[in-house]
Amino acid sequence: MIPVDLYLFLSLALFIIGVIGVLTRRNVIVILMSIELILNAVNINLIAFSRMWSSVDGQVFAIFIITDAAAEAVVGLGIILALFRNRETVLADEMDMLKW
Amino acid sequence: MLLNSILFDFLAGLAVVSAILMVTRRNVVHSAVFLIGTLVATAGIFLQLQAEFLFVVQIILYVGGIMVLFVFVIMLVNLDVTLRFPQFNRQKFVAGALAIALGGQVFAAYWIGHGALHFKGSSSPMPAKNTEAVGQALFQHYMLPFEIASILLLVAMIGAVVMAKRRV
Amino acid sequence: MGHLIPQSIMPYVLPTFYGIIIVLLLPLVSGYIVLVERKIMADMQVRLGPMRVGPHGLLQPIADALKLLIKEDIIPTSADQLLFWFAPVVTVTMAMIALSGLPFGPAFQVADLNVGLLFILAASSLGIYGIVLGGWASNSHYSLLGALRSAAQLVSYETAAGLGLISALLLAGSLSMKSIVQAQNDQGVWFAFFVPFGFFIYFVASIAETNRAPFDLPEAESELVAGYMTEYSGFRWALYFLAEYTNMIVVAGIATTLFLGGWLRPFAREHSYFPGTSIEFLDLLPALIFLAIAGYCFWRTPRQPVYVQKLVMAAVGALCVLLAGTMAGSLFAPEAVRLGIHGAFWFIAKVGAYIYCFLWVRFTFPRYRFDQLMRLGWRFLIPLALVNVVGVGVGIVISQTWGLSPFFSQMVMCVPTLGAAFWLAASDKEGQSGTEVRAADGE
Amino acid sequence: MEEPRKNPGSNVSTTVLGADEIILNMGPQHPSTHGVLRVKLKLDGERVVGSECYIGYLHRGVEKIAEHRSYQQFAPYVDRMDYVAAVSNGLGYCEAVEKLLGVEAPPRARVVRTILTELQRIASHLVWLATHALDIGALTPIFYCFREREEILKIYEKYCGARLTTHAFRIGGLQYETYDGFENEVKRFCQDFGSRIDEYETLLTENRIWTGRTKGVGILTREDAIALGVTGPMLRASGVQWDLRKAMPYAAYDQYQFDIPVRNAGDTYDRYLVRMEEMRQSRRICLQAVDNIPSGPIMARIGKVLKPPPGEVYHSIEAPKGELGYYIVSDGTTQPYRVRVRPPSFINLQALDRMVRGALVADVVAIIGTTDIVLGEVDR
Repeated sequence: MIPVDLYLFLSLALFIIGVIGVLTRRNVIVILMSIELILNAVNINLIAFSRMWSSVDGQVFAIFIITDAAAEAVVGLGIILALFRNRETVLADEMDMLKW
Repeated sequence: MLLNSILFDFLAGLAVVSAILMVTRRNVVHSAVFLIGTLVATAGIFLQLQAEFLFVVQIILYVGGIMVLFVFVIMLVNLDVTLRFPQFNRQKFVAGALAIALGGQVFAAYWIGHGALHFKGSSSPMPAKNTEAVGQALFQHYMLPFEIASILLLVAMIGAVVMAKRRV
Repeated sequence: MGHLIPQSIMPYVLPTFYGIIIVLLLPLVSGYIVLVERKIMADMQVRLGPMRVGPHGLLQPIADALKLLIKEDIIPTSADQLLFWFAPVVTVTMAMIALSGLPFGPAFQVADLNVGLLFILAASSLGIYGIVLGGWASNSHYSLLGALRSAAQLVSYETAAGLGLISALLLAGSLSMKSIVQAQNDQGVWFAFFVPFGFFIYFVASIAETNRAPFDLPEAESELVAGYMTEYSGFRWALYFLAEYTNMIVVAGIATTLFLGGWLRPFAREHSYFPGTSIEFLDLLPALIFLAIAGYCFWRTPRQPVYVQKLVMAAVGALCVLLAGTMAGSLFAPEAVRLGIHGAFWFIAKVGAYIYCFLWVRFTFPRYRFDQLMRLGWRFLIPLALVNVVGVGVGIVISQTWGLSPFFSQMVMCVPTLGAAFWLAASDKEGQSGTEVRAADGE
Repeated sequence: MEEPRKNPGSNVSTTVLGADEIILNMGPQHPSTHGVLRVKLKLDGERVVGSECYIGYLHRGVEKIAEHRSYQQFAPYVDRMDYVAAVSNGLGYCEAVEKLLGVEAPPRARVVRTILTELQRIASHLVWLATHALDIGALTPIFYCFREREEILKIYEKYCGARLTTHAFRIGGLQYETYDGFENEVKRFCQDFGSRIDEYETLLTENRIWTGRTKGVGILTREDAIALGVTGPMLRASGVQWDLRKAMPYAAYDQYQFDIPVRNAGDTYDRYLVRMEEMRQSRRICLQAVDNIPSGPIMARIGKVLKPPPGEVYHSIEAPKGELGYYIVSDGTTQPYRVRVRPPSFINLQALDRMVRGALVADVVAIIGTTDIVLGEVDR
């Protein structure tokens, strides 16, 4: 059986890559996608622990996280569309006015 | 289980490589494609962890739903133009270094406390009927969070409609 | 054979074998579905259809495939090379993966997962990417519009299709394709009769999901030239085509399994034996059908104009005789073999009937406009599907609480659903007049 | 690597295109622009916010050619303008020259002309219905329509040897006497055709998708239609009762009973209904005319060489697509000094922009279809 550690390392790697994406990219859509990556990394952890304890509780939490990710993506993309209509940009550092 | 191990290495490698490519590609559509790659690889890992229902949920909801939405929005906003601008912001070196430092910190913590944390490999098998077990847990033990999640989705839905509408 | 293959690989041998059969046969089958489609279209349009290549155009699909193979492969210079190459492959692969979950009979199934139906839906939901990315990668406005339409349409109608399927799942109580068929065997009635609205909703939504007329907006040829396929040619185009027809088989297979009794024979629980034997009357039907086709082929053979065509026609006739022999011979074989062969026949026959309905609809109706399509999906099908799911659930509870027959309670619950359907249709009309006002505003 | 900083106060970046707008070039090679029409559409999503027509891809200089041909020599050229209604074009030209010469075709010729022209109207409307339905996605009507059109073309072929560019009429009357059984064939066609129209209507008229696609689409108000000079079925669908066959009768139309269908909404559906009814009326005219074709000569007494007196004439007829007018100036020689054609398609196409604004891409093809243009006539 594959030790749980490996899953944790995989999850850590994806998490860090996601954080790098959030911190360095200018495009809001890529930033949102990086956040999805981070949430996904968390899911791997949860499922791995769920397997470790042979209990479905972790999977239930993962479902909640996917729900959350869906809500976040929908609202985030709605904001991006609204911003794009008004400012005609998707670059995060140009959206620094808090108004338009 | 050699086969299992090879499968894990393949899927994990696919996930990490796609994730790196996703963050580094200039073209946003390529980024989205590589994120889809990561998500599918993760779904494979879920399957390997005997979470069949989560595997299907990941594919249908995440890949088939959320990511389609992403791709849709990427195509709606005219991206050829923004491609000409630099894709990384000015703090990219500092931010990258900090993020890697964070990763190193977590890894170091794990390395130092290796003995203290005991991750046993799974011993007992998962419940045979995964879908039914998840359903039971969702609708009995986690009933309230489930309903709250549904309200969250409703709120998000209304929010998105309001956001995307041209004239409110 | 058992000692040649290591024990650990044994469980993978048969599925791999089936998988290879599917991959090899699928292009041929799709080609012949196209031929049948053209023939049916010709019949409905008072003409003959393909008649030149082989007798009655029987070799036309092979000629078409050859022509597509040797065509020049064009990639537009401004296209995104990688995704342009990748997109058709995704679509075909996902369609084939979805096919692997279908039970073509009690014996022929690549994989019987306990989340079987969800697996098929997951795989077919990934097929969108081939269309969307292909349309985007072509770097053409027609393709992009087709891709956007396709993304919106598939996501919307997946919801309706899923809700339609749930009504049958509630009755079956399982996601495994085999258990669903088994449940219909136990009930003795196909679920299409239990939940007619679920079947109707899935039928409409599945036409939309496979991009067939009247919902073929992503490739609407009179508006978007060919939609997402505009820039594709040669074999890449053929891959898209293959995927479209594979998807048709997949949705037809899902509908067959969930609503039409899968591989079960009509009247599967009625047994009327020949006196003194264990052979049933109805089990002779497949053999008789093949014999009839063979008879037609032999009757037409002397009338073919060319010697080669006579040969081909006779060969087809002989093939049908062979199939009829197999069908009849399997009656004397062990139970498992008989069920396997006859199950596959009935499954394929039902899939064919379902696809025929697709074609019929296609040649009869004009195409929807995009806003009308969305309105139909969101304002009619999805609310109706929700009402239907609730109705079916209540019906199940009623039959369990008061011990009524499940069929009767479902029929009772159909009444409110029917009312909802009429109400929704009426309110849809109001919406239509609303667009007229809007169109007038736009003037 | 320094990014171009923009003025934070500016609302619109000059380098970024309009947020939702794209330019879509429809044609000149597109399945449903009926030839080589090119429409440049400005789209907001799928909604049309502006359109521009580019024509001339099929320009052959027909009017200029006329200045170097004798009057008779030019007659075949007019068939190449509206090639799905060649007979009507020929009728208009022949009558215009006859008017210039001051002669009149004999009664028998005029009745035969009327029959052939009305058959041509049916054929032209059948082509319109077939392509229009195909544009909207109905795959089947095209084959039914072409089945009937084939019957008409067979009559033409028997009469004058050509099916499409017929050159059926001559200045002063007819070249050919009707063939044996002409009356019977026309009558049989007309009798069958009544039920055939009903067949098309069963496929389309009450169909929910068809009404959804055509009702309220491409509305052209009465005022707009008059202001833009739109004629033919499009004008009549906008509520104007104007038909040259009634208003200024030519050929033998004053002898027959027929109605002018008029509808008021001015949308695609009404234009569809008007054209369907026009086919029925054409059938009615044919049935009346074919029963009593007067006997007598088929050619007026004109010389072999035509030298009309100096002067000018404008003569117009009700072609299937609208008012088809010929303005001919003669300088007394054997060749016209100037021929100007008023093609209905060209004028009707002006209304396209008015109709497509605010519509969806799918409506654009429906509207192009309902305008019933033939590019040969638009570009000449």
